[in-house]
Amino acid sequence: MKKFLNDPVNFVDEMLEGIYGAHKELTYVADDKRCMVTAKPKAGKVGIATGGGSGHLPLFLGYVGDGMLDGAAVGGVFQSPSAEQMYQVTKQIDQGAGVLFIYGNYSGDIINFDMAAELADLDGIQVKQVVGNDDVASSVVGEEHKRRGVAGIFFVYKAAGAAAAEGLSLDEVTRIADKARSRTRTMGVALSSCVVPEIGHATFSIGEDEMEIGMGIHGEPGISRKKLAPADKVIDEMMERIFAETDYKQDDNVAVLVNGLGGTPLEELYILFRRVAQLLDQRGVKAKHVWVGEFATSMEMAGASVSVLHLDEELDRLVAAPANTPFFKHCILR
Amino acid sequence: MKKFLNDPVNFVDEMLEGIYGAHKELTYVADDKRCMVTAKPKAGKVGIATGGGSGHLPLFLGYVGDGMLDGAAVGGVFQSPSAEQMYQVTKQIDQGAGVLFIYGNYSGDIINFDMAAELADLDGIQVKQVVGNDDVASSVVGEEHKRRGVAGIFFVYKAAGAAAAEGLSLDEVTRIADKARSRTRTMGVALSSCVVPEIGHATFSIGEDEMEIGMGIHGEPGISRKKLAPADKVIDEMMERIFAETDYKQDDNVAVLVNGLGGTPLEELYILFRRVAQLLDQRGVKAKHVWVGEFATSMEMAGASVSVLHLDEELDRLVAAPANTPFFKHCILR
Amino acid sequence: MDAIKASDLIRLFETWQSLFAEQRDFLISLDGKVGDSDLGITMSKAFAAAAEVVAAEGEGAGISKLLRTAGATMARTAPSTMGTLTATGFLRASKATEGADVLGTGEAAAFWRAFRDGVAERGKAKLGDKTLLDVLDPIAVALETAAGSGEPLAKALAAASDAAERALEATKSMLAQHGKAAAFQEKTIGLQDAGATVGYFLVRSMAEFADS
Amino acid sequence: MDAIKASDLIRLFETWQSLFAEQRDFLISLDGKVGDSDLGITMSKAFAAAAEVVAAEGEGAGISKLLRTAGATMARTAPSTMGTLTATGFLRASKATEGADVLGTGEAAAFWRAFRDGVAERGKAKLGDKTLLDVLDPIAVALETAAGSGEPLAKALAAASDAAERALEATKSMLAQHGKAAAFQEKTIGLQDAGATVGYFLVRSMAEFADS
Ligand SMILES: Nc1ncnc2c1ncn2[C@@H]1O[C@H](COP(=O)(O)OP(=O)(O)O)[C@@H](O)[C@H]1O
Ligand SMILES: Nc1ncnc2c1ncn2[C@@H]1O[C@H](COP(=O)(O)OP(=O)(O)O)[C@@H](O)[C@H]1O
Ligand SMILES: [Mg+2]
Ligand SMILES: [Mg+2]
Ligand SMILES: [Mg+2]
Ligand SMILES: [Mg+2]
Repeated sequence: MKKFLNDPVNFVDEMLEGIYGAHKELTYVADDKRCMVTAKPKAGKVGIATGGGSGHLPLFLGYVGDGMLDGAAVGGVFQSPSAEQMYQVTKQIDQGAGVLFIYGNYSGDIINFDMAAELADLDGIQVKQVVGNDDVASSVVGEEHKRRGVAGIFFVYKAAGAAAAEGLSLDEVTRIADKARSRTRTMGVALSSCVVPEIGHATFSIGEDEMEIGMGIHGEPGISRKKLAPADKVIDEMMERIFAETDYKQDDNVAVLVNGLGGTPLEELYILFRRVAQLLDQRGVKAKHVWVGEFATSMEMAGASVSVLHLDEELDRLVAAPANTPFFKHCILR
Repeated sequence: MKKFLNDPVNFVDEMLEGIYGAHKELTYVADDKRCMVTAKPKAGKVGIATGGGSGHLPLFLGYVGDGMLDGAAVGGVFQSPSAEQMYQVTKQIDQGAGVLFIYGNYSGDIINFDMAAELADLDGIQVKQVVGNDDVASSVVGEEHKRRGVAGIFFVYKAAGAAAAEGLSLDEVTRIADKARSRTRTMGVALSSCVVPEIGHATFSIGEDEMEIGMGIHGEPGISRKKLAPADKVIDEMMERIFAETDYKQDDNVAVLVNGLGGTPLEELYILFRRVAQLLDQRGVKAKHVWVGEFATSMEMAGASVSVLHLDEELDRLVAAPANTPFFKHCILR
Repeated sequence: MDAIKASDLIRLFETWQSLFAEQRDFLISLDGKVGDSDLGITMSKAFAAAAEVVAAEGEGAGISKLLRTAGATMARTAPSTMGTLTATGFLRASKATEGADVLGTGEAAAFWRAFRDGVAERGKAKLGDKTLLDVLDPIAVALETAAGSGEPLAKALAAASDAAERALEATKSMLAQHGKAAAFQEKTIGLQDAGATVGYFLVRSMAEFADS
Repeated sequence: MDAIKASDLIRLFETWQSLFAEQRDFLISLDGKVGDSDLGITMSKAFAAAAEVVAAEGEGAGISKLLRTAGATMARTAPSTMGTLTATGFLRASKATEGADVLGTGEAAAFWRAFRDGVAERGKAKLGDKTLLDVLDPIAVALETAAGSGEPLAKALAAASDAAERALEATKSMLAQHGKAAAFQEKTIGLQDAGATVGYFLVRSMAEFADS
């Protein structure tokens, strides 16, 4: 294990200390660093909370800030935070307009967020939930509810965050989040494993010349393991899966997110995007908003994912709205 | 070699195609994708050009945009761009107020930028040069002119870019760039090698439990190779070198950049920053502006660097000014 | 022993703590086959924390209160799927043993019935879905039967442990429907479920404890 | 041969092209020891491109024009330190051979003198700094001496090649002062300089060419 760390047991808490030190616009409640909230709550706004395991930066907490989220419960590496932590975040960010939970479809998180929603309900806080399930590789069409949530949750945060910033109601923000969720598809590919600090060795092994298409962000198995193909071929195979279950029409607009899993250089992500753009072009689909970088990682895992959000007019506007969080900034200066 | 690529020979050009596809605010001149310029030139402003080898994204081209740079000549992986390409960029971005070259202290780049400056001079374009040499590990005090330029060049871009955006003259922008340069110190540490696509194997080898303190971003040797120490110890050793040659006083302000070399997860960078903040704190020095992330990489190399800019009032203002480039955004939304 | 007293319960948590410390690596590798390798870590953490707080609280608190403290502590320290389900189990067992001074066969049956129901409600799994529930149910059923026929505690728990062992074996032929393992589909066939293994460990070690 | 004609020069570039294609891996590993491993790539690219353009341009262009095309092409295709220095060398050699129909000993001396001066000016290295310049200088000096005493081209180039070989050997004891190698300090002692190796390869292969 080749990591910059002290005692692996303190990995998450020391990371959080670093984050609070660097980003004064973030703070925490309940005397628990893992209950992160924005330092600048906006009166009357619908609160949006997320949460999940650590090891995925900038996911999840990195999107707490203007125009996106209001709080995040932070778990151990690849571990759900506790219901108690989610509840504390929820209490803090409720501004009387209710709270929307947006998180990924993993049993640990669901069980805990459900418990947190029950606790908040006892306090009279209205809570809604939208559970990201964008990973096409993790279950077949018709069984979408079994799909894992991966990088595409970024689009759900972005659309819902912008809607909440516009002052929409909890029902409206939930409707929009759910629309963004249902119109987002992601395919991923992994080239190498990550190492959970407290475990100290690779989560899975993969041959020096192999890739796994569809692998999950905790190393969950994908669709096929095969010899690493040229970048264009990898994208062709991934995009084929996405195209197979979407009904993009000529001149439709999409937003594209090419996400690095952590160990893959930015240069390669642009080589991948180049091919994504070509394929969209061939279908007459316009990549109206494009982000390339690390948005949802698995620590040092090498690999990438492509997420596509099928825009409509409303999502187009919301995705393009300004945002300013420690890890994601979208601004127009002139 | 485990990379997403097609023919390694096309690595840089395909990367650039991806970048132009994703970022419409960038364009190029001379019918050469490697001559990158902003699509939104600002009349009368001092132009700032940079350039250098590929493989360091977001360096160099990633900082072309509002409040920072106006153009970048893009070389092959770890290769200088040509004098001709630098000259073409220079011609395009000159708005009559002259052009400042800011680049790193590497012989290939110097030789070519010198040649480009000569060519521009023949056209009557006023050119000044500031050569980044922040890497403390690469030469001793008194021989600073031999030091390599690494991640700290970010601060030079930021300060000079803000000064140019304020409408200052070429002399003033140059003075500020040079001041930021002379007040910036960087120390790096590498844990693993990168792979140059056309070479196909690791540039250097390093033991499974080793680190190299002071290693350069092309794999140039550092100060010492030893067993990987706990994160805090690594930072202690790095910061000691920086403290040894700076004269921070109680209540002085600094800007800090904790930079990942590519393969190191963001989580670990924050663990490193945590210790940097503690050490600054112990000296009563305030980390007034902090950035943590990937700012100057070596493709998949695992490792990190810490850059510290000793602020004065002027640099404080300029570093905090807004910027909006494809890879670096600094914005205040409310 | 005929019945587990509050002071025994504190020692039982110690036993569980060492059990999961010992089984840490085994559970990591078991969960690693079709999951994310965390189970050994979460379980050893959860029971270490629980053992510590119940010891600190002391026997004076009584059975129900100790179980509640254990459950709440687990929920905080190990909020993974299994951590939260196990925590829910102990919290429900606490409710079910309110007022009980000791755990005899009847109280043990109530304990495990409540534990099972809590896990079923929170996790929404069905029997046969290859989860913890698939061993909790036979444990509860075996203890209810034993309680009905007035079996002594040690014997009742031994029967429950045997039932759990068989049930764990039976999970091998099931197809995982929940959690990270569900992604592995057919590959889960032939493997015993990791969470069910934890359930079996819990009851076996409780049976051995009662027998000592 | 007594003199290198424009048509010969085109073939000489072909020879250099295959030389650097062959030596690609050797130069990569040489530069890798105390540098960044790119030298084999840049030199093979530079000479492949140069050989192609001079062949396309054809002998009609004449010696000086061919050298100029070669230099300009190299500057574009291989703008590394050595690429740009070599390009500068050829551009200066082009200037120095303006009007010459062939390269006899006198013109070869002018060629290499200009090459050396160009590299010295652009790179600002001093003799003994462990660079390309440390072989270029003895090459130029040897050719000037040979021209002074009226030696035939093949013999003059052979002497220059020998001088270069000795000079290359001598770089082993020098401490690198420029480029990426400078960082390696003492570690560069004992190693021959990579750029100087290229200089030696160039003249040796030119000598062999003239001797054939
Ligand atoms: N919905 C559920 N209901 C009951 N048990 C479940 C459920 N989902 C998963 N499990 C159990 O949890 C075990 C995995 O636990 P754990 O490793 O904590 O999960 P994760 O790492 O996915 O959070 C499985 O082996 C299974 O027995
Ligand atoms: N200033 C200089 N003047 C002359 N030769 C130089 C100079 N700097 C470097 N060199 C030569 O260049 C060689 C390295 O070339 P190259 O690999 O192209 O450099 P880089 O990869 O650093 O751009 C060295 O071995 C040395 O001979
Ligand atoms: Mg990374
Ligand atoms: Mg990276
Ligand atoms: Mg698990
Ligand atoms: Mg080199």
